[in-house]
Amino acid sequence: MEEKLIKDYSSPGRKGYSLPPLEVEKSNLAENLADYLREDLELPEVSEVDVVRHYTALSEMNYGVDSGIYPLGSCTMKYNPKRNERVARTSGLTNIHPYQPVEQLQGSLELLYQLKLDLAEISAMDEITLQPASGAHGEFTSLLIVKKYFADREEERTKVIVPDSAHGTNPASAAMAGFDVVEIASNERGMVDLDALAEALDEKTAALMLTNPNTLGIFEEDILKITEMVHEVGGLVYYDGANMNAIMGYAKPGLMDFDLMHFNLHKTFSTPHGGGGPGSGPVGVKDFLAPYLPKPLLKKDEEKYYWDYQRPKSIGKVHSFYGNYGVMLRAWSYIKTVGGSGLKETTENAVLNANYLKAKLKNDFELPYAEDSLHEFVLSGSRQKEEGASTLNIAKRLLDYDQYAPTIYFPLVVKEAMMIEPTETENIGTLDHFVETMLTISREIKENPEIVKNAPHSTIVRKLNETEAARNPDLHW
Amino acid sequence: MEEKLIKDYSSPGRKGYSLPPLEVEKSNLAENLADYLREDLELPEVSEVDVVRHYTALSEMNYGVDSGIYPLGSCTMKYNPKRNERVARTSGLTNIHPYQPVEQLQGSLELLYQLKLDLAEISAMDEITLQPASGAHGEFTSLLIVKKYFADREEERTKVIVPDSAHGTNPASAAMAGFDVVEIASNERGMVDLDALAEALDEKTAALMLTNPNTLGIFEEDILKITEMVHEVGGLVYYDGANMNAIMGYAKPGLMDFDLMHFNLHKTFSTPHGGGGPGSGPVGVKDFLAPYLPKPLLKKDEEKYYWDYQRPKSIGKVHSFYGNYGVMLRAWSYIKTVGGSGLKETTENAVLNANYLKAKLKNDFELPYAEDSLHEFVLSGSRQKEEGASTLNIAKRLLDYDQYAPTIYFPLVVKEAMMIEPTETENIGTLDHFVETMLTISREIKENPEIVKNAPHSTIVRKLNETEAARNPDLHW
Amino acid sequence: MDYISNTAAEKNKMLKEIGIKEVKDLFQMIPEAVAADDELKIKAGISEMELMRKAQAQAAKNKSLDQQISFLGAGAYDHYVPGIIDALISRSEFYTAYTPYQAELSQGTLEAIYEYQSMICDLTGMGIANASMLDGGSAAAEAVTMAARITRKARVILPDTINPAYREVIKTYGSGVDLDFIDLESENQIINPALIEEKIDNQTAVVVLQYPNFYGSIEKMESISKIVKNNKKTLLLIIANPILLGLLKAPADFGADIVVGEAQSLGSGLNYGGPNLGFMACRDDRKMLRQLPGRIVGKTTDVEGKEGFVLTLQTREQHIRREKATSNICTNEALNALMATIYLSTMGKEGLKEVGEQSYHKAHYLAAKLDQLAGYQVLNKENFFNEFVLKSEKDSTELINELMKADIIAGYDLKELGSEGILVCVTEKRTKTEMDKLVEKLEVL
Amino acid sequence: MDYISNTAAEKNKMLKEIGIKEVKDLFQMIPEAVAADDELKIKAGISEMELMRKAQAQAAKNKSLDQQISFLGAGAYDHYVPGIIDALISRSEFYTAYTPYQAELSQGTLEAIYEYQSMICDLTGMGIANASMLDGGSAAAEAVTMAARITRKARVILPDTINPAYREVIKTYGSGVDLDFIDLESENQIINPALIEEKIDNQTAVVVLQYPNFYGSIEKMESISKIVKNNKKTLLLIIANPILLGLLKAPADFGADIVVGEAQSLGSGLNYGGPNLGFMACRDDRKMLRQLPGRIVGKTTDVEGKEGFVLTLQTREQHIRREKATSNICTNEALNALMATIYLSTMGKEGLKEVGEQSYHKAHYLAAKLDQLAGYQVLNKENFFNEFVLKSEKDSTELINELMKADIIAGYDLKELGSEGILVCVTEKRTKTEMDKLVEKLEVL
Repeated sequence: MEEKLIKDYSSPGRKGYSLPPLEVEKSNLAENLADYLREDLELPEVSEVDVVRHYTALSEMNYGVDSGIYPLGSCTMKYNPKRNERVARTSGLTNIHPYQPVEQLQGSLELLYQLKLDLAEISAMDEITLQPASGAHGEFTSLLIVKKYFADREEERTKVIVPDSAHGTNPASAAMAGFDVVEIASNERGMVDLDALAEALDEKTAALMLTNPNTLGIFEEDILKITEMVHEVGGLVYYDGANMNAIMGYAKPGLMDFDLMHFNLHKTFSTPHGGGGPGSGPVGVKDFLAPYLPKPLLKKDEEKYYWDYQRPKSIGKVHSFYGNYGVMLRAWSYIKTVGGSGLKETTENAVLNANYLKAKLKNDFELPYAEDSLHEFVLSGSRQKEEGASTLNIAKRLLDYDQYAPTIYFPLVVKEAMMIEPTETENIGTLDHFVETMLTISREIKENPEIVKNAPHSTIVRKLNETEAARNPDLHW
Repeated sequence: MEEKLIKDYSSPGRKGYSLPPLEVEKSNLAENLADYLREDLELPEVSEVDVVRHYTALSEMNYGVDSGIYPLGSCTMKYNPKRNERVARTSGLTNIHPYQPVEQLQGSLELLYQLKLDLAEISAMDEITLQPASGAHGEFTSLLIVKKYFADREEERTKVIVPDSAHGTNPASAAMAGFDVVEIASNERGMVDLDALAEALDEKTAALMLTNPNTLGIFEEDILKITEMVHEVGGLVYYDGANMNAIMGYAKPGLMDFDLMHFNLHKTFSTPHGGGGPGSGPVGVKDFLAPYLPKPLLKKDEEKYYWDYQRPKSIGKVHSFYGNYGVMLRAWSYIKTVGGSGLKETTENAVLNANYLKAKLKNDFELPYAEDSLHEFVLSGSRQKEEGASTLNIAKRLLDYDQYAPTIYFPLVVKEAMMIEPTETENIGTLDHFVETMLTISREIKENPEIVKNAPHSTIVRKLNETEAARNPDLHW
Repeated sequence: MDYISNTAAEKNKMLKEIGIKEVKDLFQMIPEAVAADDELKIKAGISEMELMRKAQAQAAKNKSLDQQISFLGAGAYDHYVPGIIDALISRSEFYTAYTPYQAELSQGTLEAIYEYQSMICDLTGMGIANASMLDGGSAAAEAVTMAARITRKARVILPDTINPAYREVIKTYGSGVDLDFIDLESENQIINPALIEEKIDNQTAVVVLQYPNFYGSIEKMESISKIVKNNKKTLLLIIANPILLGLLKAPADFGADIVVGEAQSLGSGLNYGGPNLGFMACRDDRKMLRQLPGRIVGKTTDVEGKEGFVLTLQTREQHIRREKATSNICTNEALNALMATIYLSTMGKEGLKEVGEQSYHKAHYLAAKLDQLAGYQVLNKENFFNEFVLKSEKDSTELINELMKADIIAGYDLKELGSEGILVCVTEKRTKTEMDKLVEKLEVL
Repeated sequence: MDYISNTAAEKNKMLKEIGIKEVKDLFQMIPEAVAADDELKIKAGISEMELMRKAQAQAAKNKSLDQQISFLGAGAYDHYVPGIIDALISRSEFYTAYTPYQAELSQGTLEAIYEYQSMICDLTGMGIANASMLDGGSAAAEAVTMAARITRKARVILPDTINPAYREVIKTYGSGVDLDFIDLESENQIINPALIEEKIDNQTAVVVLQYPNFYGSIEKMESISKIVKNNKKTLLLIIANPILLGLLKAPADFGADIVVGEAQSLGSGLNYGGPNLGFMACRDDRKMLRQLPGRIVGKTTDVEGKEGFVLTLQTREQHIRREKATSNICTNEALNALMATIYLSTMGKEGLKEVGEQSYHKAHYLAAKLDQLAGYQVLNKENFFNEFVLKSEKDSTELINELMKADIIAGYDLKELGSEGILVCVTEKRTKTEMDKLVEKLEVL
């Protein structure tokens, strides 16, 4: 370990905290809860400087978007403006309790309402819930809506169709909502195979889950046909909003006849990912599904904004309160500063950057689908694999050059896949640097594959043994 | 260069700023100031993400107290509590203009007044100005006070006496105030040589400048005799407060009969040094010198706190406004949280830590003065020098072990000096680690001096050519 | 302000490289019929200066807890947040990182999560903890479905002393996999163990208990635990308040199989209820581990034998297992987990205990004072932690509204649940002066 | 809260190692006669929670600029501070570092200062800049004494259009080395070049000019420069506003030998006047460089030829030269210099120009409106930057006090200087609404 564990700084009796003296007389804790008093807690005993140095040291062993390019496909790792953090630390907006009366919180509720309206405008959906706390949470919420909708109609629909290129959360969410998942293969152009879809569709079909552009970055050209086909058998079509950064101002899920969808505020709307969260996954629906949205729903009457709990058809709550408000504050700030035309330019530049990278890399790495792509694209490392280094090796070698790796081995439809999404906040300088590095690695594989196969070399730890980690789990100190 | 210059990220037309649109009609700037319009500015044109990544990268090439031990002697690099930063970012305390009427700023002035009172209590001085913005600034201010005091008394006193172990700022400040500097040698115990002092003193003597404990960490045991001798010839005695961390709660400059002094809030009172500032260097004086303090002076009458400009004997202003208020906020916070008994414990632990280090290191490195020392001590690397590696080499080798070096080649009275001040915020763990490293280096010098002579090896740049830098100055891009 | 780095000249260069004329050409594959017709109807972007003014204007329309005394709890707690937490989590290497897929560049996040898992194990007494859940409610819900998967049973015993919001989330999640819920009614804010004895059967997957319960009371943990343990295969799920765990026995001591809870109290602040931090731990049992949802970090070694950390046991997860995954959870609350880790490190075992003690003693001070007031009564006097139910002859809503005029929020109105009384919460942040003010105001109402 | 890391047990271990019994023994060399008699009369330490409450309580006794509209300038300017500055300077490797004595572990600070020096050279048009001075006033004062050292003359021509606080600081510093000051009186807030022509002589070390001057007016820079240049050996010192330098010609274009100023406007905020940021630049001349006070960073190479940065030319400095040093300056304003560097990088040449332009146009808008009001007159109508003098038949102090009741601070009361009128400042932060409100209020007063 480069930096020892915080517990290893511990010394009995050392303190890092301060509390005011207790001003009231002690009540008889020992007597009242005699059977409950605890003896065995072993938390670290460290000073403030120990804590500060330890976590500062840990941070220096990490890599964020502020460190450089983060080309993880489908993750939309764009630069997160600092001003959003300032808004998210405005005490008058954050030191508020979820059960304060709405009359005391009209400022915050108005802000959330604006966010709802903006999301509706961007997506052409009619009603929005901000409650889901992540993209997958939004998917699950959506599928419960689908389930409740059909239950209400007394239709027994058990099947959810998912393309083989879909994000893994799609089938997982469907399963959590109690559906049977049916996977359909993509066609040779990387799109939904209409025949396979037709075959899968029947009166048991509850929904098709689709992201568009899909995880290959390719826009489903037959999208209206697809949604029509599903609607014809009485099913609903769900839009996975992970790739919204590809279409803002150019296309809207609502106009493609999707019935419901989720957003990823932490992707498209530039809220930081926090090393794994928090995110926020609002769900948008067409009017006919609005009654099923989780409760409470943010509403406005002539007097005020308020939370509407009177929703008899609602699927219920999916979060203890109203979702990840702190994340919403950042997304609100982002949309306010970028504005409508700025969102469109965002998409344009995300797509421009991806296509530029693709143009520069497609000669040296196999491009499995020739189709035009939008904000991301997928390369295959199979040519390099034959030369002796896998996609995993390439990814690890990138780390040696102080750059983060693309998403790898996904989507599953591409062998040795590298899924690359630069986002609009990279400039030609960082893109060229990434290209240069990829070409260097490609050259290294030809000249000296061992150096790539044994990568990384210059990171704080070298390649870690994942098999051992899973075989003999060491999950706490 | 590990990280290129910000200008090298520049691209014509790229922007990192945002301003609201101009809401008013433009006035005729081109006509009014036709002869003055500028064409040749070349500032970088970069985006926000460029700026963020560049300065994040630069920060990672730096080392602060939050990175580890910083044993710079006489610099008192203690850990700076984060809560003080929170206070210093409280908008109601900081978004205030220096020319707002005092009636609007009673909260801030009360706070500054408390700080004054606390400094007076710690030092046994009678009146305090907070205006000087650094320690050296406080020294200069003090010497102007000395000058003005004697001018008022129509005494022609031109001489300022400074021990050879004094901080370099002492003679420099005296010269800036127009005094002739007379240096006196220390005795073999590292203290002021009373005979040398007696010889230097005469009716031309304006002041003796002294720090106690001195830069060897040694307390001048004859301090009362010394101050008496100076007073006898009509001179004043000035206390250099850089080493206050050694005596809080144990001794007070006022009780040692010093007439005036400065404090270093950025040393003793735990405000961060900012990579070279800002600091704050308040000056304390005995009553008879109070009329000479810079104007305005913070005062309190029955109604309010206010700035007193009616000070006919004042030396005048040394700062555009009232000094480094932001630093004072942090020092105020520090004193409030630590409290009186805490300040004493601070001193105790600073001295304990220094003596522990000394005990652990004195066998392997020469200890030029056997005298008991307080918060810091000086070792000599002359033994190692003979073995082939200088103090500079040892300092650079420490960097290879991710620790900052002591102050070196100072004080001038010790050959190959290493001046070590751990401060109270280090714990036995970091001290032992430092000792271990020093002993390792000492061993390395015996076994393989080259590795030490050529240090550093693992830093971002290796030993830099200072001679070349001075010979052919390259001072801007 | 658009955060787009490329200049017009650079864009042209890139278009040339791609081999097209203008950016719009990149979107030609979008069929006209689905293309957005107009420009987005969202106002033009504003500058940072305007944004900050706007944020302040919105804040001015709120009345935050900075402006009043609050005794609100009911699942979201106003405990003190040490300043170093924000100072450290604001380090961009932490907060602008993604989920640590590339372990070698993400050791900071990974080691911190390992520490987080360790401290959650310590607090709960359990052997395995995951890297975090979305919040307390969803953690409880996923624990219930996990219990159902493990036991292959569908019946869930759900007392009404569990946070009603959690109960709703649990039922929502349960609706996906058709669980069967047995609601239990409490007496005086506490569950009679006999009731559980009565309801438990061989179809029971899990008994859920909250510690302390929604009303602040400590359930008869030992007795209930015995009943559950006697019913083989049924699991005991305890929803625990982590602040209480600094002071009182770990859920493991009551035989918990799964422990979850809301750790917003550990350094995350209020934020109107989110982002919160769900935690989840279970017994050190390979079968349970396989069913545990969420990310898990494990320690391992690199090719040179140096220790390091990785995401592990990913075969449970959706990106590999897809529809057979234990959960769909992917983005979790990593940054809040880091906050909790820093909080627990800073407070240490003494500090966490003192927070618990102070909250306890202050709450009991206030309860005693209120109980002495004519016309007021504290229902669960003895066995509560830092929340209690205040009953009055007066209408609770009117009472709350009256006190609000004096800048006091007295607590959570139990009328919201169709019940009566006010749920009053006291943390270590409340001062004696503030509590005395509440008592005084009530005296003259 | 004491921030002392060692526990009692560790202290005992250390005492043992030292070979003494108790900590007090370490202080036995302090003679009893000088020892502090009692415990310090400073209250016991408080917790962070109490500190934050106390800070808020103090803030509540202030009326900050958050709560009113301010047209105060007069040397401290309310320009916008982009949020990224605090985000970046809060990185602890920057703000908790010392002066970069060990260059190899301090390349971040050093490279940033090199960039700062470069941008100051760019702004001023000069060839050399130092690493920062304590503030604008002391920078001006040190520039004057530097000029005296270089020219070996003692006479200083000091117009009354220079910031009066700076004039005081200059004179204070000058008193140390017995400089001789010639005060010049302006007409209509501007210096008549003829006056300089008249006063300048072969004893004149330096002529000081402010750009724009204290009243916001642009002096006749060209004419004065010619006069100074004609008087061989006399130096021209220009005190410049760095925001203006984004828009108007560099001091070098007027033949400045030394340029100083206050760069608080470049991202440091107000902070009641400190920490501010003095900058100092001079001609690229070895003789001047030798006399330049302060730290200087230079670029060099390491033993492997890699470029890097060091503190250089330290032989001018006090720790080597002691009483022969060019100055005693040691701790400077490095963090504020970093703020300025980030500010200038973020704004870039377009942004800095736009800040200047907006300030200019807004100030001229307001001046024109005020000038049209009956009974009010703007003195220096045409040639001002973003500050101007408003005169009225009414008493300026009464006027200011009246407006304060409407939450407007109209400006700096020139009565403080024994003069008349109000010095009104407008930055890009002031909105049209705010300016119109001032006009409206004055209309009805």
